[in-house]
This record gives sequence, C-alpha cells and structure tokens, in this order.
Amino acid sequence: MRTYFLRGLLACALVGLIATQFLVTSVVAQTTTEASPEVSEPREVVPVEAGNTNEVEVPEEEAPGLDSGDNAWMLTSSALVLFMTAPGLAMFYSGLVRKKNVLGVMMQCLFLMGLMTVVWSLWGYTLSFGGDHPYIGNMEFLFMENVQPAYDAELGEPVTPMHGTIPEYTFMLFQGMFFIITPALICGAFAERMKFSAMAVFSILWGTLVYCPLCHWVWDGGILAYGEPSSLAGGALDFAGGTVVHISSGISALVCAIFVGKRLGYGHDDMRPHNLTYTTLGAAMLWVGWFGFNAGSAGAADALASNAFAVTHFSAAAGAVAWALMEWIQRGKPSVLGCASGAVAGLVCITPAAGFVLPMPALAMGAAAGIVCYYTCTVLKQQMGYDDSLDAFGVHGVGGTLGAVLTGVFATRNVMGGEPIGLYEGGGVSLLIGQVVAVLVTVAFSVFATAFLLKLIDVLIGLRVTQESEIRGLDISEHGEEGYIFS
Amino acid sequence: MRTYFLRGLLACALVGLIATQFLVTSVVAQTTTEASPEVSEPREVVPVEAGNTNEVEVPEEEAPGLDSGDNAWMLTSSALVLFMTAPGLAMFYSGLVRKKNVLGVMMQCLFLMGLMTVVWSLWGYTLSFGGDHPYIGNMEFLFMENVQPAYDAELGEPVTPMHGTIPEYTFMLFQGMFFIITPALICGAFAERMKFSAMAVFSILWGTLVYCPLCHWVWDGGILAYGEPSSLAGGALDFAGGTVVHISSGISALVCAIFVGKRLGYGHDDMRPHNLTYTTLGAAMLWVGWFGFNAGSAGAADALASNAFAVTHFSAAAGAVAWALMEWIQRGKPSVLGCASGAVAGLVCITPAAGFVLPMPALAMGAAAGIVCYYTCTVLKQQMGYDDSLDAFGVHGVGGTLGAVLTGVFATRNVMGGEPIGLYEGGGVSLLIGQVVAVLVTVAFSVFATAFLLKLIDVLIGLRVTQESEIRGLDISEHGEEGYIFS
Amino acid sequence: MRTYFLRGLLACALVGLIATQFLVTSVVAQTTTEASPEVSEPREVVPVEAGNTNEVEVPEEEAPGLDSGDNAWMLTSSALVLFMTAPGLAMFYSGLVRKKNVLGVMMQCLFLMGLMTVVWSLWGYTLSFGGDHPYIGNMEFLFMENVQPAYDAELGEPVTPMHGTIPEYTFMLFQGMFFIITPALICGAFAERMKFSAMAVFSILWGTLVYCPLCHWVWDGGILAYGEPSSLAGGALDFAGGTVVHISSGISALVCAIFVGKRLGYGHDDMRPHNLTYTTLGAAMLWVGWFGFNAGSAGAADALASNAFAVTHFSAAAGAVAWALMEWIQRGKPSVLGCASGAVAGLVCITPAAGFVLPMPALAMGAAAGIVCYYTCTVLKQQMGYDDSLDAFGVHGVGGTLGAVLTGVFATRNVMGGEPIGLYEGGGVSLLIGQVVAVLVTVAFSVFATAFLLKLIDVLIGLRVTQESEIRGLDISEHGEEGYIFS
Amino acid sequence: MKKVEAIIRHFKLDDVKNALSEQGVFGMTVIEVAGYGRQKGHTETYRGTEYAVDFVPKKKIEIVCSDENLQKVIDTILRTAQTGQIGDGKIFVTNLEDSIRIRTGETGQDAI
Amino acid sequence: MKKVEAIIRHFKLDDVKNALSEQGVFGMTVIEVAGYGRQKGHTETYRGTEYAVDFVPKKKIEIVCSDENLQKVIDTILRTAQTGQIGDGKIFVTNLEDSIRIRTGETGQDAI
Amino acid sequence: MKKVEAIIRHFKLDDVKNALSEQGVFGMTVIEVAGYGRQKGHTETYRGTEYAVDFVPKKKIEIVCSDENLQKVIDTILRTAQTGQIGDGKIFVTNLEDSIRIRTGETGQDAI
Ligand SMILES: Nc1ncnc2c1ncn2[C@@H]1O[C@H](COP(=O)(O)OP(=O)(O)O)[C@@H](O)[C@H]1O
Ligand SMILES: Nc1ncnc2c1ncn2[C@@H]1O[C@H](COP(=O)(O)OP(=O)(O)O)[C@@H](O)[C@H]1O
Ligand SMILES: Nc1ncnc2c1ncn2[C@@H]1O[C@H](COP(=O)(O)OP(=O)(O)O)[C@@H](O)[C@H]1O
Repeated sequence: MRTYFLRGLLACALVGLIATQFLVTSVVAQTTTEASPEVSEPREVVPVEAGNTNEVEVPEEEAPGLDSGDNAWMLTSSALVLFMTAPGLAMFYSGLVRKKNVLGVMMQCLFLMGLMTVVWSLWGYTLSFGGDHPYIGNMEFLFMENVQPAYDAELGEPVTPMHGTIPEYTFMLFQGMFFIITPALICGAFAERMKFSAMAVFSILWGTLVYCPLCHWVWDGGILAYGEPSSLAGGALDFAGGTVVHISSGISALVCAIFVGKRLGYGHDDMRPHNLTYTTLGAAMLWVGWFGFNAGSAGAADALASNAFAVTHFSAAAGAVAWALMEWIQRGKPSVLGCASGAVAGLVCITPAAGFVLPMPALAMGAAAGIVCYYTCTVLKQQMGYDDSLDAFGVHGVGGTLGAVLTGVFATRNVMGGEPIGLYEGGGVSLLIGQVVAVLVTVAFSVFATAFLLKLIDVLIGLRVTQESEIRGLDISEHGEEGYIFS
Repeated sequence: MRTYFLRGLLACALVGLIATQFLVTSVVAQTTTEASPEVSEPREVVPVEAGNTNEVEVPEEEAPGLDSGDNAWMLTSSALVLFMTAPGLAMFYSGLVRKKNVLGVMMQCLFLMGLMTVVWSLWGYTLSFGGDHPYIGNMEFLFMENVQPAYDAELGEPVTPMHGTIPEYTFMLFQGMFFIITPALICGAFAERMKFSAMAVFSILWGTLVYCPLCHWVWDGGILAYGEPSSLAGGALDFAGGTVVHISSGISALVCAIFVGKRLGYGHDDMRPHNLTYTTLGAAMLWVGWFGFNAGSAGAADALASNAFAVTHFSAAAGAVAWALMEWIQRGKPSVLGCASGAVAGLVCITPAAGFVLPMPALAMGAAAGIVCYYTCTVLKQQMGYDDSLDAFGVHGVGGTLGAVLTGVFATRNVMGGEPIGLYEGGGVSLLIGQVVAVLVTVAFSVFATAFLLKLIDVLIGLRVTQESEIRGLDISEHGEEGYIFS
Repeated sequence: MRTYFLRGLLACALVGLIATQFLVTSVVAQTTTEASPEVSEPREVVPVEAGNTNEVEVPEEEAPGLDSGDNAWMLTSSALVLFMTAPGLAMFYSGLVRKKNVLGVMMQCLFLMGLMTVVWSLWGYTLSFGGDHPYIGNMEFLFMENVQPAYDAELGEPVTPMHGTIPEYTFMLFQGMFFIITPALICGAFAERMKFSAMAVFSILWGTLVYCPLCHWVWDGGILAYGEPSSLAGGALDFAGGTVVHISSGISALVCAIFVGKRLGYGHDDMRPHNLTYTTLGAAMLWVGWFGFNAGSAGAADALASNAFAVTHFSAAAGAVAWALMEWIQRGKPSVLGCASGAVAGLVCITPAAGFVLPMPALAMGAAAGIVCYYTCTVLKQQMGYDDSLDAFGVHGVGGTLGAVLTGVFATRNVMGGEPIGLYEGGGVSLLIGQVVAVLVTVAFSVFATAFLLKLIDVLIGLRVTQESEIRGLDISEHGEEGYIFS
Repeated sequence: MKKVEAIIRHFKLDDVKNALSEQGVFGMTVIEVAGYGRQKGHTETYRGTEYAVDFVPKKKIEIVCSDENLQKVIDTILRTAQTGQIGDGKIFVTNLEDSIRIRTGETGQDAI
Repeated sequence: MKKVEAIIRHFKLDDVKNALSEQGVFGMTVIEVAGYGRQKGHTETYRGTEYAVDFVPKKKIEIVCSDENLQKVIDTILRTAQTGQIGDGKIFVTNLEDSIRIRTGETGQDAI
Repeated sequence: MKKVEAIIRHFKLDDVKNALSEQGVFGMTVIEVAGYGRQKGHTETYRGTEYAVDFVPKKKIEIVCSDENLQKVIDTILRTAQTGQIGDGKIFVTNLEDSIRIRTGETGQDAI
C-alpha cells in the first residue's frame, strides 16, 4: 500500500518535472512574444509585486518614507496570521482528534510558534528573502542583520531598513507568521501517532529545505516568480501562498500520511471528532485571521488590500455554503463540520488569487473549492484509503491546487492593470501554463524532499510512537498531561 | 397565549404607526423652525455623517485620496465585526443552550456567515446603499458593480471606486458584517427548536425585506435618516445600529419566540446553560469586537472613532457592573452570566449613541441598560411567559430601544458640533421625538414583516422540528453530529 | 510560616529602601557626570518617550495633527490588550484551576474589565497621568475632563485634546487596558479561595493606591521616570510595564498567596489543571494580544513599534522553546503547560525592554526567562512552600524583574539613538543601577501597600471563603452557577 | 433489604425523584449510563465517514429499600417513568445482604 | 435470572457488543468507570508537581440474562474482551430476583 | 465472595484507596454518581430562573472481596470515609455468585 502510493506520487512528480521541461521550452517563444512584453512593463507588474513579494522597485536612494497606515495594517495582519496558528488552527485541528490526543495537537501548534520563529529569526528569513539568486536566498539578513535598526554615526540616530513604505522588520514579521503555520498545517496528516521529537526535527528541516527555497522561488525573484526573465514558463502568480503555503504543505501532508501509516484501529475504532465546538470556533478564527493572511499580502492598507479582503470573504462564504449544500443534497443534512471545512476550502482556494480576481469569480472559486474538496475528503479518500487524519491534503493540497489553476483563469487587468491576462478575459493560456508549471514543480519538489526527510528521520529517531503510547494517547504518553479533568 | 401576544404586538405596532403620523405632523413646524436649520448646516451634519452612513458630501470630481490609516482601521474593524458573530456570538449563545443543541446554535452563526455574505454580495448591498430613493436602494451596486475596481483604458490602470477616504470595497465589507450578525442575533430567540432549513430561508428573506430597507432608511438618506428633508420627524441619530441592528433583531426575535412557541418542557425540564465558560468568553469577545462595530462606524481612524471607542468601553463596563450589582443586592450573589449579560446590554445601549455622547453619560447609559435589561430578562419575561431562549429581545430589543431614546437625551455638540442638540444640553425635544418616531417605525415594521415571513415559512416548510428531534437534540437530528465526545 | 514569610518580605523590602538610598546618593555624581548629559539631550530621550509615557515634548501651540495610521494602530492595540484579559487571561488562568472554580476565575477577569474601567474613567487616569508632580497625578483629567472633546465656540466646532499624533482619548484607553489586566494578574495567586467581595474591594484599592502612583512614577515624569532630574538614580527604562505591571502584580501576588494562605488540601488533594486546552489557547491569545501591549507602547505605528513587535515575538518564542526543553531534559517529556508558561515568561521578560533592545538579545532574554521561571515555579516554589495557585509571582514577578534588569544590560543606541547606554554595548552601569533601584522601590512599595490592604480588608470583610464554600467550589458558593453541565 | 436498579429515560429523572420523595423514599444514587436494546440509536457522519451510534444515553437509579417498601418503589417508578414508547427502560431487583451508614456506622434498616 | 457485570478495556466495547448481538443478546447497559488493580497507571507532572494516576479508564457492561444464557454470555465476553495483557478486566455474576420492563410492566424473562 | 458498594464523598477517594491498598486490597472499580439523600443540595439562578439542584456528586466504589476480607474492607472504608457530617454515604453488601478474570479465565477467589 504505502510503497505503492509512494511510487505513484514519485511517478507523478517525475511526470511533473518532465511536463515542466516540455512546457517551458514549448512556451518560451510564446512567452517572449506575448507574455514577457506584458510582464516587463512596470505598470502591470506593480500590483503583482504588491503581492506577497520582496521585489520593491523603488530605488534605494529615494526610498519612500514610512507610511503609518500601511505599517499599522501590516502589524495588525501579522498578529492576525499568528492568531490563525493558535488559537485558530489549534482549535480547528484539536477538535477533530480523539480526546486523548487533544493536547498533542495543540502542542504541535504552540511549540511550532516558538520553534519556527527562532529558526526564522536566525536563518529562515535570509534563506527566503535574501538577495536575488534564482534558487535560494543569500546571507544578507542572517541573524536579522539589515532588518534590525542600526545606529548611524553621521545622522546621530538609528536607521531602520525599509521595505517599501513599511520597515523591513514588519515585512519579516508578516512572512515569519507564514513560516509557522505552514508546517503546522502538515501536522494534520500525522496527528495522533507521530513522535513529538520527530515532528520537531521534521519541521525544522522541512522549513529550511522546502519552505525557504519555495518561498524564494515564488516571492523573491526565484525560478517561479511572475514576470522574471529567469522564471519557468513566465512564472506564476501567487498572491498569498497557494503554492508556497497550501500546495507545499498539502502535498507534504499526503506523503507524511502514507509514510507514517494509518492510525491503529483506523476504520474500526470510534474516531469521531471529540470536540466539534472547537473545530467550529477554530474555523471561524481562521476565517478572521485569513483577512490578515490575504489582505496583508498586499503589503499596504491600499485598494488592493481591500480587494483581497473582499474576495477572501466571499470565497470563504461560498465555500461554506457549497460544502453544506452538497451534504444537504447527498445525505439530507448539512453538518457543522462540513460548513467549517467548506469555509476553509474556500479560503485556501482564493489565497493565490486574492490580489488578482474580482468578487464574482471569487464566489465561483469558493463554491468550486467547497465541492471539489468535499469529494476529495469523502469519496476519494475512502477509495484511496490513506489516513490523512485531519484532511490536510484534502483541503489544503487540493484546494490550493485548484486555486492556483483558477488564478490563471480569473486573474484580471481590472485589478492588476495592464493587458488582459487571465484566460477568462482573453489573456490567453500563457499565465495558465505558468500556473500549472508552478504547481507541478511545487508538487514534485515537495514529494521528493518530504519523502527524503521522513526516511532520514525514520532511520535516525523513528517517526511513530509505540503501540502502547498510541493507545493510551499522546497527551499522556508524549507530554504527561491530560486535556480535560472534569470528574 | 401565542395569538394573544401577537395581537398585543400588532396593536402596539399600529399605535406606533399612528403615533408616528401624529408626531410627524405635530413636529413639522418645530422641526422647520429649530431642528432643520441646525441640521441643514453642513458643518454640524458632518460628524453625524461620519456615522455609519453612505452620505459622503465630497463632490466626485475632487474626491479625497485613499487614507491608508483610515483604510487600515476600517479593514481591522470589519475583521472585528465578523469576529463578533463567530467565535463571539457563537460562543456566547451556544454556551446558554443544552449540550444536545450546542452545534445547532454554532451552525446558525457559521452558516449565516456564509449565506448572508453571498446575499450581500449579490443584492444586499445595493438594496441597502444604492442610490438615494427614500424607501429602498437601487441597482447601482448589483453584483458588486461600482464597488469592484475597473480597468480604465485612458489612465491605463485600474480604478477603485472610493467612499470618502476609503475604498467603496471597505465600506461594503464593513456593512456586510452587520448584515451577518443581525439575523444571527435573532437566532437566540428560537434556539433549540427551529428547523435549520426554516432558519436559513427566514434569514435570507428577513435580511432582504427587513434589514436592507431599514438600513437604507437610516443610513442611506431614507425616511429615517437624520437631517434629511424627507425624513419623518427630522429623522433619527443612529451611529452604529441601535435601530437597524438591535431593535430590528430584538423585536423580530420576540415575534419569533411567540410564533415558534415554547421549547418542550419549558419551565419543567432542566434547561440550565450547558457551558457558561463559553458564554463568558463569548461575551468578552463581543466586547472586543464591538470596538470595531462602534468605532468602525466612524468610517475613519479619527477623533470620532476614539470617542466611539471610549464610550463603548465605558458603557460596557458600567453595564457589567450594574447587572452584577443588581443580582448581588437582590439575591446575594453576583453571577458570571449576569456580568456577561450586563456587558452586552451596555454595548447594545451605547451603539446608537457612540458617536454623539461623552464618557460620563456613557457610564450612565451602560448602567441604565444593565438595570433595565436585568428586569426584562428576570422579572418581565417570567410574567409574560414567552420563551425567548437566549433573551435576544430582553437584551437587544430592550437595550437598543433604551439606547435610541437616550441618544436623544445625551447627544451633544461637544462631539457633534453645531447647536445644542440633545435634551440634556438644552437642545429641546425635537431630536428625542425623532428618535422615538424611528423606534416606533422600526418596531412596527419589524413586527409586521417578521410575523408575515414566519407565517409564510410555516405554511411552506414548517418552522419547528418534530418532537422527537427536539428531545434528541438538534445536533443529532438536524446535523447528524455531536458536540462533545468525551468518553 | 505565613508570618515568617511576611517578615522576610518586609525585611527585603526595607533592604530595598536602604539600598535605594545608598545607591541614589552614591550614584548622583556619576549620574550627573555621565548619565544625565546623555539623558538631558532631547534627541536620545525621544525614543524613550516613544515608550509608554505621557511626556510629549511638542509645545501645545503647534501640536501635530492627528495621524490616522497611528490612531488606527493604537485603537487596535487597545482592543488587543483588552483581548489579553479576556478571553486571553481568563482562559489561561481558568484552565489551571479545578472544574468547580472555573467560573470564579473567569468572573474575576470579566468583572474587573467592568470595575477597573469605571475606576479608570473616574479617577484612575488622572491620578496616573495628570500633571507632573513627582509622586502622584493631579486632577486635570478627573471624570475625563480634558480627555473628552469640548465644543469650541470660536471655532464653532468640537476640539479633541491630542496626545502627540493621537487623541488623548486613545492614549487614555490604551493605558486603561493595562489598569484592568494588572489586578487581574494578581488574582492568579489567591484563586480558588478568595472571597469575591474581598477581591473586588482589594482591586479598587490596589489599583488606586498602588498602580496609579507606580504608573505616575515611571511613565509620567515621576520619581522613577527615565532621564528626569528628579528621578532616583536617573530613573529606569520601562517600555511597556516591566515594573508597573509585572513586578508590581507579581510581588503583590506573592504577598497575597502568603497572606491568604494555602488552599484546603494543598499538597494532598488532586489539584491538576481541569482544562489545559483552555490554558494553551489562552496562552496563544496572550501572545497575540501582547503585540498590542508592547508594540502599542510605541504610541504610534512607527519603526519603534515594529521593533517592539519583533523582539516581543522572538522573546516569546525563545521562552516557549526554552521551558519545553528544560522539561524535556529534566523529566523526559516537554509539556504543553510548560511550553505555554515559557511563552508567557518570555513575553513578560521582554516587556520593559521591547523598545530598547535588538532581536538577538531578545532571543537570549526569552530563553533566560524560560529557564529562570521554570526553576521558580518547579524547584523554588516547592521549597518555599507558598501556594501561588497559578504562579502569578513565579512568572510575572520573577520574569518582570529579570526583564527590568536585563534591560539595563541590552538596551542599545541602535534602537534608542544617543550615546551607548546598556552595559553590553559599553554604556556603563548607570542604567543598570537605575533599573535595579526601580525594581527595589517597586518591590518595597508593592509589599508594604499590598500587605496593608490585605490586613485592612481581612479585618473589615474577611479575605477567605468558608471551608464549606471552598470544598463545594466558588462557582456554586460565590456565584450560584456551574461551569459545565454535560450530563 | 432490596436494591432496586432502574434504567430510565434521561428526562424522566426529576419526575421519578419527586414521585419517590412524595412516597417517603428519600435516598437514591443516580448514574449516567449508555443503553443498548430495542430502541434504535442513530447514525452520524463526519466528512463522509459514517458511525452507527447504537447506545442511547439513559439514567440508572439505584435505590435501596426495605422489603415492604419494594412494591411501592417499583410501582412509583413504573407510573412515572413510562411513556409507552420503546426505550422506557427496565427495573432490576437484587437482594441486599447488608447496608451501613458511614457517618454513624448504623446498619440494616436504620442505615437507609 | 442473572446479572453479569463485566469490566473491560475501553476499546473492546464495540467488539463485545457486536459479538453479543450475534449471540442474540440484544440488551445491555454500559457505564464509564475508573479501574484500580494490577495494571499500573501513569504519572503526570504540572509545573513540577507530580501526580500518580492509579486509575485506568474502563467500561463496565451490565447484562441481565436468563440462567441458561449465562454461560453463553460469559464465554462471548471472555472470547472478545481478552488481550492477554494485565488489565483485561473481570466478570462478576450476581443473582437477580426480578426484572420488569417499564414500558409494558412485563416481569421476569419477558422483560429482557 | 461479596461485592461491596460504597458511596463516599468526592474528595475521600484517595484516602480510601490508599487505606485499602495498605490492607492488601488491590482492586476496585470507581464510578461517578450523583447522590440524593439527607444532605441538602443547592440552588442555582440563571437570569432569574431558579433551579434546585438536589443531587450531590459522589463517588461509588465497587470492591469484590472474599467473605473473610469483607469485614476488613468495611471497617477500612468506615474509618477513612467518615467525616461525621451528613452526606458521608453508605456501604451496601451483596452476595456474588461468581467472578472471572478475563485475561486468564480464572474464576472465584483467584480472579480477584
Ligand atoms: N438485558 C439487559 N441487560 C441490561 N440492561 C438492559 C437489558 N435490556 C435493556 N437494557 C437497558 O434498558 C434500556 C431500554 O431497553 P429497550 O429494549 O431499548 O427498551 P424497552 O425496555 O422499552 O424494551 C436499554 O437502553 C438498556 O440500557
Ligand atoms: N477486587 C476488585 N473489585 C472490583 N473491581 C476490580 C477488582 N479487581 C480488579 N477490578 C477491576 O478490574 C480491572 C482490571 O483488573 P487488573 O487487576 O488491573 O487486571 P487483570 O484483571 O487483568 O488482573 C481493574 O481496573 C478494576 O476496574
Ligand atoms: N436509599 C438509598 N439508596 C441508594 N443510595 C442512597 C440511599 N440513601 C442514600 N444514598 C446515597 O448515600 C448518599 C449519602 O446519603 P445522605 O442521606 O445524604 O447522608 P448520610 O448517608 O450521611 O445520611 C446519598 O447522596 C446517596 O448517594
């Protein structure tokens, strides 16, 4: 089973690589003839860059001053994104496991808030956003150098490095929150059975070796960045992390689920969510926090932020309604879990598109995500028989992929300016191809890297807790605590 | 019983209408002589308009640019108001029901976040804020037209419609959050027994046929808008939704409670709140979110927003202390539920006044709300014997009415500028009359419309779940899930 | 035991006073020779004042206009700090007690939100920030005078008093949130046994007689304010409340714990935390809210706010990891409670330093706090045998002291400008001495005042509930409610 | 002495308790139980996974009484706990060898 | 009639229930219990304070059956609840004097 | 063999358990129960609605022991669970027909 799957994934990954090569070459002409002119034009690129990216064209000598409104919004957004990991995701995920593992899940979220932040402050940020090498960041921001203020002897006062209209600090913080939640999302796949130590080591390595490069490729002028000459197939639009955050974590989650294996008694024991009230509340918190995630990716409190905020809200709404309706139609009852899952699916799907599409397409994207993810989590999962405990793949992997592709369809000059760009408004397929290539590359890279890391850790310290620990529950066996003591 | 009540309400509604007519006519002279000059003067109207309204005097040709600070605050406020519905209201309400219905209540909040948002994006916003017809909005914003950005061929870049210093987008989002929470508040009245399908249909119709018109009347230059020549009795001041949100939902809640009837075993079975920790936490979240609700209604991060924020905070505080003290005096113990209810009562009461009164009157208003609502929920409710499960009427209906009236007493030029306006500072009774008229109109309209809608739905699909479903609980019977699985 | 302790504390307090006297005199020369020049220079003082302080040099006649971005951030921060008390602290604390006292703890937080706010609006704010008397505030802000707007007959419009680039209103609100959480923190010490009435009276008195003076001394040009000629040993740097909030509450908490005595059955009965999921979620909420607490203390959405935000985040992260690692090493398992406690310890420790230190030292401070507080709460507490139910002293008292001292070590011109200041960058010991003196004064004052107040209340109404009430639990005996009714 | 164990519907507890008190039976011990029998349970679905929940929440009342009181107790329960629907529950009677009141050490009849 | 009380492992309930149904035993009442015995518990630590938790969560099944069914019931439980590890639990059998179905008032055999 | 059922105060469980272990009684099963008796309950009020809560939370201990151990067990419980206040609880003794250890199938004495 396991190996069969792995083979399958590696295969598809290879296909991905090949396809990529093919497309890249096949598209070059096209790109250079139509795509590139449109992307080389500064005007159009601006909104794109307003996206979650480090490229700030403004020449250093005449940098704009700090805009307090933009900084206020970005600091608020940073807080909102941290709020997503905990309490948001911590509640959403922990409610879905059995009572005996509730703390285990919460611990993963809380501990990662600490661990990944330390990693980010030391080398994570510079690997992601340092310099403009196509493959990986340089050391310019190592240990917060060139991010933190420095005393300028001439001016006789401290100088804070800027990133557009906000301090580099703020941009670093905002991005750092993404670095926390992405591995936290993966935890949903191996919940209830993974060793805490293995989870910690995996997260450090995955963050460093998978997230940082991906982030650099997409958002710091790397090989997937939109409109970079060096980019594959012209690069992809990813406003707030469809590829970097959701596809990468969702795919890695699937690999983990297969690699770590099913939970004891899967399919036989009673594995009903122990506290759906947490899951519902967590979903609502994710919804609220996601405004920071997506609208914050505008990098400023401008009209683009408002657009991102609006389409995010609409897509979440459509997703929630769509999933609930699917259940209503198919089994006669809409469920709270379905409604919550649909909202998250809608949020995931709009993430890469938030800065490029209009409200009505956003409703469509949300609804599509609700329906597609519903099928993945109910029908497909049953058939394939992998045990992705909390559907990290079903929601984030699938929803993210859908969103990345649909971005190629619905992206519009009405938001971005410039020539028609998305397929829908007659911008041709070049963007769509770029999106697909980016997806394939992300999938391929995530599968290989994650499989390798898991193998490594399995050999070194082992991935899974003992049978007895799993039966007793991770709260007691891994942490020596109990979640609820109500008697 | 039921009919008796309905008669009563309809009667009072009629009285309302008549009174209105009478007052309107009787006041005209007065209004024209003293009220209108003061309201026609642009200077004074400005702060009022800074309230939750669509009127932006600034001529289109020389519109002000986007203010990043204002937009940052309004986006934050929008997030805060959504945060009020869930997790806020979802926790506050769900903690008050029995365990078997906890998901039923949470589902109402979460699903409405989706459903009402879709409605808002399609026709809700335009019916509320489109054009300036005195009775209902026009189609200018249908499907987000004129809200979303559009590519301007001449400029060669996208143009985002503005609403004062913020994008129309932001204003639409902020208002959209109100459209979600208002029907969600009503759910408190028929909790634990209403069909989910009936709730959904009711919310769509109520939002479209009751909320949108009311919103247009009060905040978009309609018949209740303050200082409009066409307004009844000079119109009313409603900064953040005393009439539009709280009176409308509170009164409709009462009608629902009577119409749907009591819960099985009401007065006999053990109906103690199953989780007061949720209710307490939810109340705190409502308190925090309300800052967005009220201070956000300033439409900018200006001094008026700070005033609204401060009086909101003070009124909530006074309400919490007052209700708790009442209990302390009357039954020897202050209760957490009382303290939480008092805070919400204070918040409701200050809502219409937040942009017009000073801190000390705010303390008085909060305390008054705490005491009055305490009596409604304890003494009055017992006597009248209706089953308003979660006291949506007792807190929102009564508190909102109290607030609307007291606004006529405490509104002051110290915040609004212009001539003395409130009764207390010698502004005469004209404003007070306008407030009372607005309350009566809102009550009359809400009663009629809600009663009609309930009758309609009852005939079409039925309002109430079966006895067996009610006994088993809505979580299992309506959604096929359980809230807590702790064994 | 109890008396023995008290003696000890009073003794150490006396030592504190004497030491202070000594240091002050001994340092004067030094201060005047090196310290004072550096602090008299306006340039350097500016960033300091950007800290949580009332000193705004800008002359009234040419006050700066309102900056919407700064106001947006400060309003958001105010909301975040209230969010810390409840739901944040309410969850963090209530999860740690036994089920029968869960509402008791939540009630303390919620009720104090009301009570302290009323006190603040009436006399608290003016006592803290009125005028510039070295010992206590004057009456200029009594009942919100000079904070609320007033109608200016000449201008013909209302005028809102400003505080730098934000309304005085906003500053008052932000500070008011600190006034709520500080006594709420103390409640952790006497949880599960204190009379609610005694808690209420104590909080009013403590807030008025301990918090307000301290706040005035440190942040309104009083005897501990940094760079004031009148300050003891040159005063201390306290960016967001190391002394004012955490040391004062932590030390007072210890006195309370000793004075009120141990819980019945302490050391024998099962006193395991009844709901660690709440504690974990509460810790995460505190983390998020703390961004408002610290970054908001910059008073604006400027680069300093970003610095404070970043170091706060890093210190919390390091603290969480450090405490968890200590447990991992010492007992083989990292616990969720440990991770959560470590995060809070890190947040407490960085609070006084947030506007003065760089990221790497912040990591060090957080880690140090995690380790030191871990020892206090596990080893030291066991040895000394006091019953500080929720470790208010172990985390806030100890962590705050550590932070205040380390501020003297790591404060740097790179953030503050001016001459080298902290010990680490070669600024000499003068700042360090100032910090130590401020700590000693705060400790001495808190011990005396708190002991006095407790004695007084004990005589008047008694501090502790009856044995029977304590056994039955405060929820039922003090409030007549139950937290969870799951059967 | 006899020990009567009655498994009844959740919401019947108060009625039974009050009826028994009127009959002068002042002591009982109640336990939350999950019952399996003729009364059918329900199914739940979570993201497509179905669970058949066969157990129905019930209350179990344990009453120790003297032999002469036995019939009275049984009748009272029968009268008040009955709805006529499947799932009303059962009454089981066992013989008790001894009973002791911890507070006083009294035994037998005096203990209850 | 006999009353069989079986204390079994948490996760064995479904197996036992299904096996019994197959055997035609359709009624039972289940109770959450905490067991203390040979099976060792675990320790928990909260901020340095250690707690030895000696009780292990178990399920207690109560089955009333006719004397002839007794052996079948016992065997079924033994077969399905066994893991061979310490902590499998116990079966206790007591004699039942009478049983009544509340819905119908039927007594004795017919009641179960 | 006998089955001893003791209803005791919540916070007495540890003392009783420890005392019994000292006496060499190593097995017991504990159940959360709600008791109704002489000990008065309390009232709760929610937004003006009063509820009289007559049930007091108690712990019920079930101990199966040999006939010779019976007295020892009872005495130990009496000694450790007593406070002298109303509500200390009861001890009920029933006769046990058989007991089986699931793990081994041992029956009678050897099973406990
Ligand atoms: N043989 C049995 N042994 C123990 N408890 C039983 C037995 N049969 C039924 N019960 C209990 O009685 C309850 C009601 O029984 P059920 O067959 O559902 O309805 P009725 O008693 O009306 O026929 C069950 O939920 C279960 O708790
Ligand atoms: N003497 C006893 N009286 C009542 N219950 C008992 C007794 N001994 C054991 N039990 C119950 O049986 C369960 C299993 O017993 P234990 O000794 O741990 O394992 P085993 O039965 O395999 O020897 C215990 O958890 C307890 O609930
Ligand atoms: N007749 C009875 N049958 C079953 N349990 C009883 C009976 N009488 C009392 N109890 C249990 O004993 C507990 C204590 O009894 P109570 O009368 O309150 O105090 P005391 O035993 O000290 O007189 C009750 O809470 C109840 O659980």
